[in-house]
Amino acid sequence: MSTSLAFDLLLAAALLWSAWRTLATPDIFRAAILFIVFGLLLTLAWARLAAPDIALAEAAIGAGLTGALLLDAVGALRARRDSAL
Amino acid sequence: MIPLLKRAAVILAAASFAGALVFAMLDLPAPGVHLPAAVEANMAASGVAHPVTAVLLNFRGYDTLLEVGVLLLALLGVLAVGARATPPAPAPGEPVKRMFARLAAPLMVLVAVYLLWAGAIQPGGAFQAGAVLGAAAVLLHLTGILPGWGAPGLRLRAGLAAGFLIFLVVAGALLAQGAVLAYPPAQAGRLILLIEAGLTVSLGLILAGLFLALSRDSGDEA
Amino acid sequence: MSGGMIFAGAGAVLFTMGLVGVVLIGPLLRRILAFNVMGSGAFLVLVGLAQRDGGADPVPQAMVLTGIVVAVASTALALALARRLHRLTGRTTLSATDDD
Amino acid sequence: MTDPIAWLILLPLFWATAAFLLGPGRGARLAIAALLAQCGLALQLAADVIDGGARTHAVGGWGAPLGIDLAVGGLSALMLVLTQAIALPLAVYARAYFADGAPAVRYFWTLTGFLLAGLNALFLAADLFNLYVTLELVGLAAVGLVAAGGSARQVAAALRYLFAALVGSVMYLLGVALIYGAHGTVSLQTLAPLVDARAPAAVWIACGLMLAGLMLKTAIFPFHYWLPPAHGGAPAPVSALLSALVVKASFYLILRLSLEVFAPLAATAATALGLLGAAAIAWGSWQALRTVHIKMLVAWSTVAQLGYLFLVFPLLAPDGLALQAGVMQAIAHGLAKAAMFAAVGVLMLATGRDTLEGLAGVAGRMPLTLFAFGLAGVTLMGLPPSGGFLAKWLLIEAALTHGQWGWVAVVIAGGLLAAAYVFRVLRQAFLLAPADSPFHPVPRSMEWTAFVLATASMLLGLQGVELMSLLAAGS
Repeated sequence: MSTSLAFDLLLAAALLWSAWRTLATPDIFRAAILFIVFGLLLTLAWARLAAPDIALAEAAIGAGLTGALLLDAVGALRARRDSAL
Repeated sequence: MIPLLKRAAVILAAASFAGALVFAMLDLPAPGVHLPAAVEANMAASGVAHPVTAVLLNFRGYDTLLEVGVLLLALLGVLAVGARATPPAPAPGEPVKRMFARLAAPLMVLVAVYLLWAGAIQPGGAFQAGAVLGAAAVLLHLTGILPGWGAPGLRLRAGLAAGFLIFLVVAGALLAQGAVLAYPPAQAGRLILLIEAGLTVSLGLILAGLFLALSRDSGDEA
Repeated sequence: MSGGMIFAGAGAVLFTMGLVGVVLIGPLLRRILAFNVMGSGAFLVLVGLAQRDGGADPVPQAMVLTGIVVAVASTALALALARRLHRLTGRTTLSATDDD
Repeated sequence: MTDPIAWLILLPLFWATAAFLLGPGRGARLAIAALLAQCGLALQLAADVIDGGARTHAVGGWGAPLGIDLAVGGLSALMLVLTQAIALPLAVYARAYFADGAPAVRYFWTLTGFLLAGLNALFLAADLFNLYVTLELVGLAAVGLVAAGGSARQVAAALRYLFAALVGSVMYLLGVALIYGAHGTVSLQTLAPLVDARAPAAVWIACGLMLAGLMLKTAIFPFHYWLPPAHGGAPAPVSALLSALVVKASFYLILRLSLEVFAPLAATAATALGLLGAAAIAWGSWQALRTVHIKMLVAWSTVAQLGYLFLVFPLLAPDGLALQAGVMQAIAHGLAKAAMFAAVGVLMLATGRDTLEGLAGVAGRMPLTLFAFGLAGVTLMGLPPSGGFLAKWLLIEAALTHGQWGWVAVVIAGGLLAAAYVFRVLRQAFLLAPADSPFHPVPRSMEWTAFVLATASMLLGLQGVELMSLLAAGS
């Protein structure tokens, strides 16, 4: 097995692991962070698939903007819940 | 007992579905149609030198036109759901962060322009450039320089719609010469650059708007 | 076994994971995450499977670019609705009782 | 130069954008004027198809499989005519309905423009990935329209709808990904000769995924859970658009894909789809008989009526009877359900109440609207000479031709159940109103549009031959 194939396998495993943790973590803030990690790993995967355009878009939109939207929503929901207590 | 059983059943079903999918994919023969060759053969007439941009804005430009519509639509939905007419005043951020944002934002605009220009010959283009512009606006918002959005005024609405409208007008105008979005090969490059420039501005505004219109109620207890 | 095939396989598993998540998970923010995982899986299959013999294929790559933009648009709308629901009712899930 | 195929997509996109630029709540007159033009374009296209048969428009001039083709045939021309013909009266209706400037109107016109552009683009598409984009356009516009009311109930309904639409789209997209992997193209025209019964497993899975995703979007039993709150909770013009047109779009896709491309594979699922249709008729009717809210009754009736569309699949045959029945049902139900939601919207505005109980006395006060509701009900029941009658008649004929007696019983039972829930409304309307019940006047234009739509669904049966010749023209 060549090193590049081994790297691909490792990256795929990391993708699956981060997605699993994203969905299984009880804390929603951590889940959002893990999702951003998942997005960054996905960026690497796109680069490995010779798709630099998608890698750029994934980093900026998939991980970046979606991550910011999620974190902002988590923050808003928490702030409202805390002030309601 | 039941939840455990249910969980086992779900895991079993999911595993067998994923397994079947993977095996089915491994089993596939080579496809009969080979589009990369067709893309390669028509690159010269596409008006750009980067294959992905050629597919995105020329060969399958119609998909992209509708997709920009989807993005605008999502912003409309976000605006329609929000109730507040006037946004809250921005929270003042820390001075160091504000300084950083003031320095970073113009740089990001430069990066966006570079990405837009580069898209014709190498990876990059309107979407990536627009995303960087949007990110710059989000950064300015998070550091308290740019306020959140209420209902957008006329100028902002024009900016949001401009990219889509330019795209639409080009599509309609070319219809007169035969088909929707059928660029004459001599002008294809210029028309694509025009569309991409409009899209960059509008996509930047829309992506920023998705964040700024959403985050306006963060932490409020109205 | 090629790099494309590896990522297509990972995509198939991600899609399944996300689908199970969307169906079984209650809290809305998590369901939105699960939907995004599901979509990313479909994107990986689209490009990975098409490039299973190596060699970049710009057609599915352009399609995925379109798909990523559609996904972020959907996510933003879903978040807007979820936040609105929370502000109106204090709920973070859809209950069975708001049907009728 | 003025190819109606292209303008049917570009024109609504133009006026949707213009309505957005004009500002919140604006754009009603523009929309109505543009819809008039769209009706003309759709009719012209139908005439073209009758004269010249099916044809395509190569977007970008490349042609499939490199570029994207738009295609029109008899089936799509009919759906386009139906869409514009329902949207125009509903626009007139909506203009009066939203005259008070309710919050739901702020983005109504621009969202509706995008919705109609998406529907037209979907009916004209001939490319699996392009169809995915049009599905998203339709889905997000519809969700936005449901959510725009802004109440907790509407937001919850919109979220439920959004998740169903998104999951449906992604399942469909994975199907497209597998098809592209297997055949290297997503153009329907290029794919058709490549798919046969010895297809590799991945193509079968792709078919299953696309079918499941589209069924989720069509809200066929057991995927109907999201429909009643969304259609029952939205403002009346929105409910009418969604029930009359949007759920038909994904049904149209299932029908077209199973006829044109995946015919060798589609037969395996046909009986199961028919059984789901029968279950939908039973369950939807039962819920319509039980609910106390008038709009929920109409929404559950949509769940039931969608069932008839799926009875078509086990009966599809070269004789074309079942296809005619399905298309007739889609058209008749579209017109009747638009009329019904419009009428119910009028009644609810007038009485200020949303329950069946609140309808007491409307027979004397709003005879025209009640008459419209009754006419639409006659179509749903399937009495002559309505379009619903013709649809059910064709369905029974198809079932008899193939010796499948079971479906005949389902069709007849469904008609009786529809009669039962329609009469629940009519009986209540003829009761005497309590003396102190409030009553608000409603613009006449709203009453008349409901009446026009209902009359159209009624008289449709008399035009059956012409419609069916158009259907046959392109296929």
